[in-house]
Amino acid sequence: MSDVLSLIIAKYNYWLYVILMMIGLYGMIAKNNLIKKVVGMNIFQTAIILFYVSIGYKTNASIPIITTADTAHGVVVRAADYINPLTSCLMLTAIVVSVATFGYAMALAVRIYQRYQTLEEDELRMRLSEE
Amino acid sequence: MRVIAFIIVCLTGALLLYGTTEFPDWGDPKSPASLHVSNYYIEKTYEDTHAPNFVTAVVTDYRGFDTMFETAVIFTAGLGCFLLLRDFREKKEHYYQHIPTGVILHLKDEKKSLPVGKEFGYMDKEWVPPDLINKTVCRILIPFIQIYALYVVAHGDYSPGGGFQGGVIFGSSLILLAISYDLKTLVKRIKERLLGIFAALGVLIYAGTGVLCLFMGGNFLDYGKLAPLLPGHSDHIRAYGMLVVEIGVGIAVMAVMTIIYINIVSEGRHDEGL
Amino acid sequence: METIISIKPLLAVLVSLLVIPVLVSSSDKPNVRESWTFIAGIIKFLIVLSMLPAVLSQKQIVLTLFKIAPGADIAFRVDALGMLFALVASSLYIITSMYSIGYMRGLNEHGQTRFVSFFALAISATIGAAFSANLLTLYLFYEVLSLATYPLVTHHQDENSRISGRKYLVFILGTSIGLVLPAMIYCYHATGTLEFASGGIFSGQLSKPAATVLLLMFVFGFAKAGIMPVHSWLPAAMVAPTPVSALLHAVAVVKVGAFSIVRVITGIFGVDFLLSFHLGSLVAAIASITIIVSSCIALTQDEFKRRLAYSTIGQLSYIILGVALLSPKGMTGGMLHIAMHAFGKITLFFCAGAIFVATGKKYISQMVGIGKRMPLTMIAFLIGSMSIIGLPPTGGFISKWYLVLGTLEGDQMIMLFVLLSSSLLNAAYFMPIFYKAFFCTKEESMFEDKIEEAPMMCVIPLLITALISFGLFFFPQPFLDLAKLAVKGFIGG
Amino acid sequence: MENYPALIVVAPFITGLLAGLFVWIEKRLSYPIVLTGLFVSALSAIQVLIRVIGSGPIQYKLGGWSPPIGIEYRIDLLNAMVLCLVSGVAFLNLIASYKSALKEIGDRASSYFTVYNLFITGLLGVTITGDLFNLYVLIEITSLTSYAQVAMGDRDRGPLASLNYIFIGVIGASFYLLGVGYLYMYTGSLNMADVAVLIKGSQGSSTVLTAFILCILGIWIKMALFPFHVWLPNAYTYSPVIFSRVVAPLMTKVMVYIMIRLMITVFGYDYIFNTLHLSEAVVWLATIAVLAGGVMALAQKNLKKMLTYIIVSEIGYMVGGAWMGNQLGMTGAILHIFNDALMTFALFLAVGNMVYRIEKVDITDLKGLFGKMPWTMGGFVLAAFSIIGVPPTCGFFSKWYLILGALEKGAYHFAAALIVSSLICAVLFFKVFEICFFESGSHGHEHSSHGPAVIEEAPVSMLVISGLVSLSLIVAGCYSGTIVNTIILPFLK
Amino acid sequence: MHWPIDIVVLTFVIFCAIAALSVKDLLATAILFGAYSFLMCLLWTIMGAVDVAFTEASVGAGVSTVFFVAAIFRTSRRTKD
Repeated sequence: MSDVLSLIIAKYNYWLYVILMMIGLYGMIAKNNLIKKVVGMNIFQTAIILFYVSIGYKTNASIPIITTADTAHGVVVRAADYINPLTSCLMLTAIVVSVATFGYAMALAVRIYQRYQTLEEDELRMRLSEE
Repeated sequence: MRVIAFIIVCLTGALLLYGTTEFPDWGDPKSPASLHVSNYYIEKTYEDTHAPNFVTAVVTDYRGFDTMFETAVIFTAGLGCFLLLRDFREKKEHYYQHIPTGVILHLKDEKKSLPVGKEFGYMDKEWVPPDLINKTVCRILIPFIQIYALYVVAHGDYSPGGGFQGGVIFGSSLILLAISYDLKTLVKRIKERLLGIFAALGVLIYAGTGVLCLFMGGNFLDYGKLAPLLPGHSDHIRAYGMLVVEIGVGIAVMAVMTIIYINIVSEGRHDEGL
Repeated sequence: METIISIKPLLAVLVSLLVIPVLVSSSDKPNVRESWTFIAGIIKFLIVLSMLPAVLSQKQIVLTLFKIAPGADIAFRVDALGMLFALVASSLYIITSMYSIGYMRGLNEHGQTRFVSFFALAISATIGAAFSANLLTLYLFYEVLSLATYPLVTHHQDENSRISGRKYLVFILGTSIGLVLPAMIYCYHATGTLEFASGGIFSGQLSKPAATVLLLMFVFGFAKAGIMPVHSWLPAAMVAPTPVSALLHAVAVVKVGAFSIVRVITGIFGVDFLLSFHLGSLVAAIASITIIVSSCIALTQDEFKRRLAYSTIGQLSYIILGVALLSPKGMTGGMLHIAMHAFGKITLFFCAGAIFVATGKKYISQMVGIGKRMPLTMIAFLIGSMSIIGLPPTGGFISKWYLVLGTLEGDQMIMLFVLLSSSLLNAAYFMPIFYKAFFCTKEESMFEDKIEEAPMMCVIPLLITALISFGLFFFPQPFLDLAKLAVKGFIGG
Repeated sequence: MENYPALIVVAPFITGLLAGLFVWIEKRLSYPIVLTGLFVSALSAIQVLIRVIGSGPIQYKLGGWSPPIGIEYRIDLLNAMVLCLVSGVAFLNLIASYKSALKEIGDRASSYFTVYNLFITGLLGVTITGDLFNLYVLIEITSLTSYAQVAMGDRDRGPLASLNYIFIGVIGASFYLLGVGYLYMYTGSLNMADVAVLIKGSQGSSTVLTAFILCILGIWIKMALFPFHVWLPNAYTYSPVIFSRVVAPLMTKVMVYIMIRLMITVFGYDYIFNTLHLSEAVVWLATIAVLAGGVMALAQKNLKKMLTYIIVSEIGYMVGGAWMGNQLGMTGAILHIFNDALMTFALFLAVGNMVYRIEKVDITDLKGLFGKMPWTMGGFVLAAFSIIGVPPTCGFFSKWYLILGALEKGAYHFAAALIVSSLICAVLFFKVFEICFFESGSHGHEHSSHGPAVIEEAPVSMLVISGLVSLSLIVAGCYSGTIVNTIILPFLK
Repeated sequence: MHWPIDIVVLTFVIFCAIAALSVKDLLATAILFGAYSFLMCLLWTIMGAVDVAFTEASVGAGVSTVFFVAAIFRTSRRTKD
């Protein structure tokens, strides 16, 4: 029993990220409203970020900033004390990318609405086939 | 569609879960991810760059090249919104409020316009009476937000934050101005042209720093080579390089966020918004 | 065998290619344009001719242009067989150019610049095919020729030519991409080379079924040779203006097809290889079926050019048949037939064109008594058809003689029978035309009793070719020597 | 100068931004600035290629940090070739499409050039980088700029196509990012060469397997391999000419390059072909892609859309070749990256010229185009022949290697699919040619039979580039042996 | 050991994600999406990735939501699913 529990504790973060990602992907593919799809896309992307952040986490480690900066010259910095800065760095980039995509997608949605007066995919398809 | 989506999602999920079976435990400090490169960053960053915040150091120095393009991505988004939505045609109808009396004038002739000032105020179609509390609070708040934004940019290498976050916050303050007053106020204060120049300039500061390093005989973005140009101790030269770069990012992000907001909210006409 | 590295083959190919820009730029000055065509044609012929002595003294002229892959370069090699074909094509090009001036101007056709340009391109490709050193280069020029002739075939740009053009492409491109290309790549895959070698390139890599399939892919793939059932583009392509039919469908296009098959049989498979698997008789059988069937169909055709087209299909199979006999005499005859048939058949096409220009008649049934009106043309027609039938004193007799000898040499009585009966059929479809043209009563005659030939530019060429056909009976040496040399190379080597 | 590698990417980047700056100051300057940047980039790429051919792979450390700590460029022969291709095509296209961009995009053109240059920066960066995550960022730059450019085309359909492109593009890129995450989880490194060393010998690991599947799947989505192709036709059809001209030749090809890079440099031949045995399945998938692309192209009424389906088909060629698991197939795939980029470029240049003149390019709108735009059509015909695979255009030679590779592996279905797809392309293009050749335009029928049609060509700058690129197809074809011997084979060894 | 709090936040995150996708009013989606982002940011702070969390707080919960609302303002709140 305790094995199972420790397995869950050891892995649940990864599982939940998978669930989150599945939610996002499902929203992206199955939702009818374009803005909903964009939301799904964003959830999908944040799930990936969550995954990366989870990779970088270390138990009993601190945030990746040297607090004793002024006296750090003599202090040996031990790797196990700080969480992995690399994944954070990567994810900063990923967030920026996702917000850029998000903003642009919203602009596109506005443009599409201007032209077709709807954001529902089935209605759009109908309008297109009429033309 | 839903069935297909469900199948796809389940397949993907199964694949991802299968991949996690061999993962080391969550938070295991001995996992390969936390051993190979990351340890170098933790142990050597301060020595190399004198920036206490590892993340900022990695973002703007070790992997500064990524970040330059990250800024370019956001710049592209702004430019894309501008190209997509910007509509230079004047709107046909104008609404004005006669401030002393509160009478609303509706001008249908596009050529006529009224002098906006003490007497007449510009108005949106979906007009909401200005909320005094909102306006006042925001007016007081905005400068502080901006100061904070500058702090975040400047202290990027000492504390969480950096150019990107600071830029976003600065941009938010401008957006707040647009929301609490109206869009015209913002557009009048900060011209579109200025925003456009800022957006490009910010990224150019970043890239220009890199090119400067080239001219100083180093590799691209090798801040260490900038020592002759910058004051201060040569140990800190990389941190200075980071700061310059962060400022560039901040400027660009600030401008881009504002551009995106203005264009989306006014459908590119820059006349009325939320 | 001695080899000479020379740029001449390339020049021969390039001459008419390079002249195309000149032709296009002088499109509003027809006379200048035509004279350029002539100059190019004559230079080309002279270049080809200048290589003849070397080839006759058993030397080979080689030139490698681009190295693509080991064993498959883009390269030229002038040997006896290629020389024979190039000589025929380049000499007839000059004559056809002359003829086409008369024809096109006589009918006031549109798009003459386009016409002469693509004509030049086509002849370039033909010479290139003749001088190819390997299958890849041959395939290259084969395809270029197919594409360059499409605008010529569809020159009239009407509904009729659209349909024919489509048929032409489907058969020519479809077979070359669908059959030759895979077969060629398979050869390369199996042997690592595509170079034409006198003993073939296979040495035990192929089992008999594989070899059979491969051979059939080549034989049907080179659909320009008009082996049945891939022949039906040829009658359809007769919608083209007659000079096109004359040069391309009597000389260049169809001969390139036949030439390619000959090349594949001799250079890729090799005589000994085919003999050891008894595959020659298979090809010969296919060819003889084509000969008989097409001759029978030709009997039923009333449109003059279509009858000639079916005749061409039959005669092409002579070439294939001759080579497939795999005996020295038979192969000589087959190769010789490339030349002899070319001169004979082009005369006939010229006659058909001349009649069309002068009278507008296309059908044989309308030509009763035409001999009185166009005696020169019809006499030339007689010579041409005698050459095709194989009667002395014309060149066709010599090639057929060798073919017959070849069947006897190989002891293949059935083939002998095929040859003889088809000669009879040839006579049966040609002689009535001539007979009715001259020997008819006044009432039957459809023409007034007045000599009125086609324009000079039409008549002179057909007389020249008729004379050459006639003369080849007495002086077949250049072609005969080349053919014998070629055979010696393939069998002796 | 040791900094050529950096310059390749940085020059277009900085000039793009400068142009973005100058839009607000002096609009007219932005075009020359952008052009200069691409020119410098192209020159540096050529320099790098020469250096790599001369003295082996080049490593460039960005920021002076040596890998795996920092990001590095690692340029070997394959990179260098693709870099030259990308920068060259981008530069030429900018010249060729200037007028068309002014016409289509209008006053926004000057800011558009910024996006254009960023797009090219992305493509170049993707090609040159040796870091897995940097690759992701640059893919995103490429994607975001292409979303922006797609939306600027057709005012009605563009935004919709762009949004759909975003959804699928994000899925693709995110899959790739996840794959990189899994790899990072297993190895702790992001540098390609480093990762390759660290995962050696980890055949059974589920993490590596998942990472592999995710990366490849992501790239496949991005390159529009058959079942994932849905976004491509609309996105390319409704985008402005200047963009479709550069994205069609480059985007998918660069993605194929990434796939090959991941296969060879990161995961390794051994892992893919000997441990996973995926070759068979993927080659089947590629076969289906080749055929499906062709069949879907047959159903299209719009010329631009038809060509986009041909691109889908061509992707199948390269994927099939790369996954053949032998040297010939890989050679074919890499050669096809080069050739396909050139020929698609030539095709879209010609189509762009047509769009410039006649605006709508439904197939029925093309009537009489041979008369109206002869030079454009000439370029179009050459490019089409290359796609069909007619020698000596370059399309033939890559197909040659691909088929040889398929034969060597025994993947006869793939070889057959290539042949069939050639035939389908022939049908497609001749359908177009027929309409252009036979039916006269709106001016009525009178001038079609006599006198030249009124020539309404595209501007000279567009024509010259289009013509040059089309001719370069033949040159590239003739020198494909050189490309293979100096670049591809040394790379594969 | 702060996995209990971690798991609670994660549950909320998933709840918000599902809710954001299934609410029939886009404005509500916008707000739920903001909440989702903010919870996510909380989660990352727990894991120690402060820079990422900071960014997400300013971007995801801040600017993104504003963009979202602005877009809805210019389009419509209506959605079928």
